[in-house]
Amino acid sequence: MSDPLLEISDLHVDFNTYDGRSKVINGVDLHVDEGETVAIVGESGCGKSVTAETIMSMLPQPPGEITGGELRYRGEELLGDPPAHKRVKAESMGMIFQDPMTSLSPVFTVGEMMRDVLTYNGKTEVGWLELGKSVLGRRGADEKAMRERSIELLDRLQIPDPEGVLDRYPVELSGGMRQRVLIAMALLGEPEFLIADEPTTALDVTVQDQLIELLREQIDREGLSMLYITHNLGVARRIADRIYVMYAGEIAEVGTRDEILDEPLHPYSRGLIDSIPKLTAFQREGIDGLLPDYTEPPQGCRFHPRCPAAMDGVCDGEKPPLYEPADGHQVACYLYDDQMNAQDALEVAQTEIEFEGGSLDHPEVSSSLGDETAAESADRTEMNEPTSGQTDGGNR
Amino acid sequence: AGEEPEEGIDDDDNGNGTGNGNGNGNGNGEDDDSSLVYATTIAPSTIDPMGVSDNFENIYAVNVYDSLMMYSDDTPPELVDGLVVEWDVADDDQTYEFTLRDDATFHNGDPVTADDVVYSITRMMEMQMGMSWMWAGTLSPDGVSAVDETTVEIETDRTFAPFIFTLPYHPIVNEAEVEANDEDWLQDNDAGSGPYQLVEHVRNERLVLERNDDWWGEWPDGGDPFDEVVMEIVPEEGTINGMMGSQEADITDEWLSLQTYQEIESMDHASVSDEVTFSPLYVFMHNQREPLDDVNVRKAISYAVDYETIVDDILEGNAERLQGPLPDAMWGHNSDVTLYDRDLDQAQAYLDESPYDGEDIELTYTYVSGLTVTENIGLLMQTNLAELGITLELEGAPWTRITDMVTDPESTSDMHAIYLSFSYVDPDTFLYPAWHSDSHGSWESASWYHNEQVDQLLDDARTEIDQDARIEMYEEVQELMTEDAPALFVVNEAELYGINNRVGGYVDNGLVGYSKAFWRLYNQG
Amino acid sequence: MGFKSYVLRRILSGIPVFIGLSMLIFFLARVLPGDPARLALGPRASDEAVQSLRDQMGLNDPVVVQYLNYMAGLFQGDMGISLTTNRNVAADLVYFFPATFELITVGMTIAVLFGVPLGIIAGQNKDRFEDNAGRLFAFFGVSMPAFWVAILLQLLFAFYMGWLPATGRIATAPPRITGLMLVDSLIATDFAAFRSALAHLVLPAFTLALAPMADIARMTRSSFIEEFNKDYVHALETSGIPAKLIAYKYVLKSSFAATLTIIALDYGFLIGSAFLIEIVFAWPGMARYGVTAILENDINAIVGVTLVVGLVYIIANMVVDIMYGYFDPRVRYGGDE
Amino acid sequence: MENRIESAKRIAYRFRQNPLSLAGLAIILGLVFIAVFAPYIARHPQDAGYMGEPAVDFANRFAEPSWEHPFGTDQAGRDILSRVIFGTRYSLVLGVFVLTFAIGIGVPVGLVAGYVGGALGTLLMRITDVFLSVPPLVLALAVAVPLQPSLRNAMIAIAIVWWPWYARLVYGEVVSVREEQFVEASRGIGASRIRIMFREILPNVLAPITVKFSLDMGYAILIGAGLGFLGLGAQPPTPEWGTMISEGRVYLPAQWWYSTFPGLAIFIAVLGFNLLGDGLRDVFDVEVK
Amino acid sequence: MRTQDTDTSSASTASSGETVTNDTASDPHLEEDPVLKVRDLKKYYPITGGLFKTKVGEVKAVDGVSFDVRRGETYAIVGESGCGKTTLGKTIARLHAPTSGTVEFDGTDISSLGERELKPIRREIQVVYQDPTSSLNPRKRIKDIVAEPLIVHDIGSKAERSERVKSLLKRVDLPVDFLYRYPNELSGGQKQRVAIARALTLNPTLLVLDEPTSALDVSVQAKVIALLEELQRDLNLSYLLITHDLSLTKNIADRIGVMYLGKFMERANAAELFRSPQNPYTEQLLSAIPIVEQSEAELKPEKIQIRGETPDPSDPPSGCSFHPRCHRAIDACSSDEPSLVDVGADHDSRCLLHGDGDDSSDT
Ligand SMILES: Nc1ncnc2c1ncn2[C@@H]1O[C@H](COP(=O)(O)OP(=O)(O)OP(=O)(O)O)[C@@H](O)[C@H]1O
Ligand SMILES: Nc1ncnc2c1ncn2[C@@H]1O[C@H](COP(=O)(O)OP(=O)(O)OP(=O)(O)O)[C@@H](O)[C@H]1O
Ligand SMILES: [Mg+2]
Ligand SMILES: [Mg+2]
Repeated sequence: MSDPLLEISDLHVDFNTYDGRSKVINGVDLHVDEGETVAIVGESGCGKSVTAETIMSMLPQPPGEITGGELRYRGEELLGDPPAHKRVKAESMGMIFQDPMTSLSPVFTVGEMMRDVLTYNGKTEVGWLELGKSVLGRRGADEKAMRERSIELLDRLQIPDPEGVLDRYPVELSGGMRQRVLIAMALLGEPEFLIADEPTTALDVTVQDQLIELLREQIDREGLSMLYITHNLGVARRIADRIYVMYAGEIAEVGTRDEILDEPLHPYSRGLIDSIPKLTAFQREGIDGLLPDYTEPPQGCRFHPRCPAAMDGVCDGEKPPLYEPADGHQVACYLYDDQMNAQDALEVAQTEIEFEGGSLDHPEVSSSLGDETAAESADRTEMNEPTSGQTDGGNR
Repeated sequence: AGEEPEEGIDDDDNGNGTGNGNGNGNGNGEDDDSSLVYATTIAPSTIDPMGVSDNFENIYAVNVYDSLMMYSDDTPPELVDGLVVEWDVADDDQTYEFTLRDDATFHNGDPVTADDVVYSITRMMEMQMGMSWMWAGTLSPDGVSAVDETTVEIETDRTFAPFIFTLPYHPIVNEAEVEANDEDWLQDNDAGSGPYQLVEHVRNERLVLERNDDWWGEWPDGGDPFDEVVMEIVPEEGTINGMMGSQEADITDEWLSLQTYQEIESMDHASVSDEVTFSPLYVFMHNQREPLDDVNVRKAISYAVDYETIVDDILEGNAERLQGPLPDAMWGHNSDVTLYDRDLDQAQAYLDESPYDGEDIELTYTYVSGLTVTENIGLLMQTNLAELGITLELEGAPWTRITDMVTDPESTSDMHAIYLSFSYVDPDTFLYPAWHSDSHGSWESASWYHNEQVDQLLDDARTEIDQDARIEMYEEVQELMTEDAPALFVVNEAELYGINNRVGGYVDNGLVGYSKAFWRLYNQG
Repeated sequence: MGFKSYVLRRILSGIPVFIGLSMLIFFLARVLPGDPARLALGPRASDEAVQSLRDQMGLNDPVVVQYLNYMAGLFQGDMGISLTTNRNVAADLVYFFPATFELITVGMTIAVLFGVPLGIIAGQNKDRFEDNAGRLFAFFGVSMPAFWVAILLQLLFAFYMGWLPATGRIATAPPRITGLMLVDSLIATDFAAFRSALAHLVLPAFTLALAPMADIARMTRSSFIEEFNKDYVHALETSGIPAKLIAYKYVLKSSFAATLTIIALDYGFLIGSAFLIEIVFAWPGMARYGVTAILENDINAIVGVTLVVGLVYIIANMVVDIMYGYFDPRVRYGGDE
Repeated sequence: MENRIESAKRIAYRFRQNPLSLAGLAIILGLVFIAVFAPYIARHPQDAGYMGEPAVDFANRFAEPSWEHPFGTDQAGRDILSRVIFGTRYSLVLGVFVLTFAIGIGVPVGLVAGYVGGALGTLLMRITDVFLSVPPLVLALAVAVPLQPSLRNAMIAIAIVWWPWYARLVYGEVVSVREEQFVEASRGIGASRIRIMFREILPNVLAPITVKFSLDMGYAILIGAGLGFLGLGAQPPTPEWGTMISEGRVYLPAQWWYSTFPGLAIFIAVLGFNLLGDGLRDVFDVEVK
Repeated sequence: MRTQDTDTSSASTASSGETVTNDTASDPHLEEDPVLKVRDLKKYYPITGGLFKTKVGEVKAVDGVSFDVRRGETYAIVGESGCGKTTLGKTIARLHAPTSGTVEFDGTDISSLGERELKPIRREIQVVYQDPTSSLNPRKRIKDIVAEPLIVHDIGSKAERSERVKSLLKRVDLPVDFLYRYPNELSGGQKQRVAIARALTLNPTLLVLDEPTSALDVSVQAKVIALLEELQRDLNLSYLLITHDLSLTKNIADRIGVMYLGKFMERANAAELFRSPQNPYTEQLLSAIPIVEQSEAELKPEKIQIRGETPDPSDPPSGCSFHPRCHRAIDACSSDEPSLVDVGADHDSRCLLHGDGDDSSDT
């Protein structure tokens, strides 16, 4: 296998806060291959954005501090070399942000911003004279070409009246439109690697659906690689080739889309997926407890205090290594300690979890389809049982 | 004299100050010596001669306009002829006849005629502004007529002995010129015949006067008179100080603080004139309110105040005790009346005679806010009266509020520190408005003093033309009043003016306007 | 909503405020003690003279009638006669206003020209020496009483050093055209006068500028920092736009919009300080005229000065709001309140 | 309670982040101490009119700063340091009075205008706008004139000028808090308007009010001193700082100490409140004008 | 939840056939004696603008909505952002006064009651909001937040109130030592539990749940929903659930109203709606759901190409307001306004394709 496009190994990021030093990212390994779309999923606060910020060198420092690890882009190590990082970022990377409301400068027109991206993309320095001209809104000779290029791109993103949009301010656009403009801005610089941090979370399902579609198209068309951050597993399914499940600053599990979503190995991934209301069924248990306090993270597996399958003396010892029960499907959980294959491991895990937690009542993973009525009746019986004792308020 | 200021940053701007007349656009700025700068913190509200009222305005008026009579620079001042060469009063004591001099011309060249005099008096009485109150009830336009080119007859409405002493404050204007222009014209131009003429008026900044070579009067013989006089309005005292230091200013006004005068005094090239003339300071006591309605209390207080400290420390010696109600620069002053001095035993004795205990007495002392001397006197009196057990509260109030307060005995404060000013050189000017019951309700009569005998004497003195008889009456009034002690006759303050040593001929006789008779000054180098 | 409509609405909205202000001031002035007629005529005037003047001044009419008459007069440039100058207050204001206007304009210009770059420098060097020094300066600037600074500067630069004139406006005035000495001297090509006017302006204008400068620097700094943390900065960065361009084009424009509001506020502060500063520097302007009027209960002048100050401030706010609308289109669209 | 301590710690932490605000706090505590114990601190309390005991010593006028009179003496021979010390009382009282009054009027007006809204709210805010359309010092001057100059009247004048600032601040805050769902939730429970305004909304706008209070203390002291300086505030012999500067200005430049030290006192007091206010602004994370 | 016999729906499908519904008492879709009876409810917001802030138009946020909520059932309202869901909920809870139409609660028309007469009703209808952070006063302790309804309605002594608050906390599975905490010391899920406890304080009959879980993480969301279900069962609560999560409604709602620009596009029994969505808009919504497990794909309609976004509600398209985005639009859609048409038992839909809705009364 050739080198991955982007590779993070053993990344550690700390934050200094008033109640101490929080070790947020704790040894993350991650790679994105050429032409691949990779998703990071996980609950709010698990460190997805911090990872992205590290890659884009926009981590606020202080309070953030990268305490270890490497970040290689096309084999070039960037963390120790800020100028190179800056250059690579300007030349090859692009980013789409979560909040379309705040990710566009409110005081310039869409056209002005796009023009600047086209004019200055890749340049790291700009003279004062040039700056003055730009501030005064002087148009270059290639103004027309740029405008056409912008219009073409907006058009490709199915923005109605792209000409008109160029002369408008972001306030005059709807959320979906702004998000498209953001995507257009990110694509304008012709990056080869794109990070998208929850770009569709704020949008309606229908709009979200359209945007994902569009993004997919553009990615394929340009042959881009992408790191897509989301907490919506459904979205991850639609866009990603591979998925990283992140928990409390650690990678819990990684595998192909189908491996993760249909055959999750890590108890956390399984709890997460089960918690989602699905057309087929809906487990109402969720996961007990809260994300740990980063200033005093649990020893060993950071998930173990909430894990129904936690093993005393094992899980609270060392941080679990990544096991690879199936090729490419890695999981950081001691349940997979022996070198068994995925199917067996799953079964073991199944019984373990049932044994320990008693409530993780998951339908057969391998069976393709749950019978709807069966699922429903399961629901009903489930409901009739007392649900007391379930609380996510276990932060005591 | 005339040396360059030590710290000029450039030729046109001599160090501190709102510039100066030297570089002015009149073209004669090169010759420093011929220009006199009078620097003042006060700005005129009007320079219409019939509107002028305060000292600055009157300085302007007497220098630019002639009047029928003038005052000499003696102390006490004497009446001298102005535009008049001869005057007479008929037996009815009311009809005056004035013969005008024939060589007087206005600044535009017109001769000064009897018609101009009639017009001026009429204008004054119709406008009802400025000094016109002096002649209220005495003069009406009907009584004034031109007998011929140079003769004016004035019949007063009543016998008013001080009348002739008021005339130096009646400027004569050029009828033709005033009539030909609108009301405002006199604010930027003059229509006078006086020794100086107005060449520039920059509002709130300066008035520039130029010597009138055609003036009928005499110029001083000790040296060259000043060709130009700049009345520079410098609201900041500190600036005036600086200007005196750098010799940009020659004469200051009388409103500066003692400290500034001290500094001027210490300058090699300047000194301070400190004549004690007509600035009596009284602390009025409310004669109609308890406990001050008791003469014993008033006397007790009169004996308690430490006048020595007032004269020596607060005023740094620039004052004399006031003996009775009249300053002794005024003719008719009675130098035999009691001079109250600090005597605590006396004070206590008088207090004992009254039904009051010192501890019972609480008084309010009101002074004009901003007048530090009166404030300091209040502070001192606090300490002095405390020795009798009397509590004194100080209250500063703006002048307009004080004039309001004293219109009614209810709102009049227990004690008011007020300077009386004179208008015409006649004891009447001080005595009638302050102590006659008919005058109650004005700022000059804040003690609400009432004594039938005094009232009668003051009335009689007004209708008696004979000077000696009048003096007798006034002396009696002073005696009676000193006994009544209706007010603290505190001090007669020196009016201080900073003046450059090069200015010769300067005499302060304490007269409004006439104390700055520029035509009597000269450059003595 | 278009920009034009926004501008128009903003301008129209100033009118009721001005009318309200005129009422407030007018009725406030009517409760002044002391009879303006008597004040005008001096303490020795006769009662008849006072009464006839009262009639003439309309002081015997009901207050509402007086107000309406006043407003009617106002539109014809008649603001009543000043008791201290005996001139129409309108004429006085025309005479005195340019001096104050020149002073506050130069003051504000200094404040903006120094305050904004100071703020940017501090903001770009957050928590470093430049920033700490800037913050300290800002605190000192807003905490020093203007009239005290004026006295100190006067002591230092005028009295002890003798470098600059202590008071006044100019040595020799050029012919009056605009009433602004800097302009008039240039029109007259009298460079000596220009230098003199400038020399006289330095201390008062700097004194006046100090507090707003500090405030503007503080505001620029914080809005600059705040803007820098906004998502769009990162978005632009990742789009490959050079940092300098982001800082001085994008961030500056946004943060300047925020600074503008403080500028409007400081403008009011500055006009207020002028009332103190003009006294100390004997600056022959409207503010000193106003203080004199206040000390002498000169009603018409007080009303006139306060109205003009209010009007200037209202207009300044309007201009700033319109600029704000220009800089930040959100204001135009989000529009109201 | 534990959480109380926790949040106090949080505040203390943020406060400590900013040593300048600690300095501000120290200055203000110092001022309060000086104000309270002025008679014991000042060497010549009677020079400041303490206990109504008049004490003037004209023989010792204008003594230069010395060990006996570190700030020199004034034109009546009074110890300027003692007067400056007593002046602390007037400035603090002025500030507290003005702001208490301003908050007492402005906060309810802002609450009503912001929450009740409607014609009443519009009217209130229009009135507020009118007051805000003149710079505070200028309006305070205009208001002070008919009241006659005195410290009390200066305080009243400034207070009258000040309340609209609080009305506007509170109005702005209320308008944003009003949209918060807990306000609606309270309404949904059936809570009365008064209850919602004072029990739900008010606690949430206290932070900006507190910050503004601190910043405005400085500003009010400045304006009070400005009025005193123009002769419209405290009258001599009250040892109010602005008034003292105004008195001393007459004696410049020779008696430079007369105006300089009271000015320094104003500067320090205002600086203290500004530093503290700025620290509070960081702690509460609010922006007020 | 799912208390009624599911079979009735299939039984009545045949009988009602294609008849056009009427939003009156005779409408078979609308039951007798429901807890909540909403008829032709409208809520318009004025739009002001221009120089003098005059009214220049209005947003028809809720534009003629009728439905019933039965005792103990969960009625879900789904639709895209800005379609008027929240407005509908708030108008029903009388946080807004309706522009027209009626809201009958337990037989009383509450649509025009004044604040005083409303007070007793307020005890019966409670709202749980989307954002747990903003719906709790950050300056109050949990105990005061939960006790507030008791204080407002002046119920019980201090001790009784405190008892009640404790039992409520227990009821929503929160530890008692949370009593003295402030909201910012709680996690999102915990805050939402507090909000629910507050809503339960007065023993309400109907809870309006406005996206109660959409601000929460999935694992937390599941538990909150479980709690809500449990409470409903134990306390016989009726729920009006507002959400945009179709998968969620499938799992917990009894009946569903699909809303678009202030109007219902489709109303149906939950199972029925997912089994055979009739309205093109519902189809689009379903098709756009991102699915997690492969197995779900079977339950989704064919992938439909979706275009456009929700139009500006102040200027809705003519005819059928959905037609510009509709994949089945015909010419008539841009001019004719469809009305709700009965398309099955307890199921109606608003689309011209169902035949003409000429005599519909819900216009
Ligand atoms: N600037 C910062 N200062 C202090 N702590 C931070 C900072 N940025 C992030 N953190 C902490 O790092 C942790 C992870 O944050 P991050 O933003 O990466 O979460 P996330 O997975 O992106 O969550 P979400 O889905 O809510 O966006 C959080 O606990 C957060 O408090
Ligand atoms: N107070 C209001 N004044 C004016 N218009 C309003 C108001 N509240 C809501 N609207 C408008 O009414 C329409 C419906 O709003 P509503 O909040 O009910 O939608 P929603 O379906 O709840 O949306 P979301 O899913 O985003 O919460 C929107 O266009 C909104 O802009
Ligand atoms: Mg994130
Ligand atoms: Mg909503």
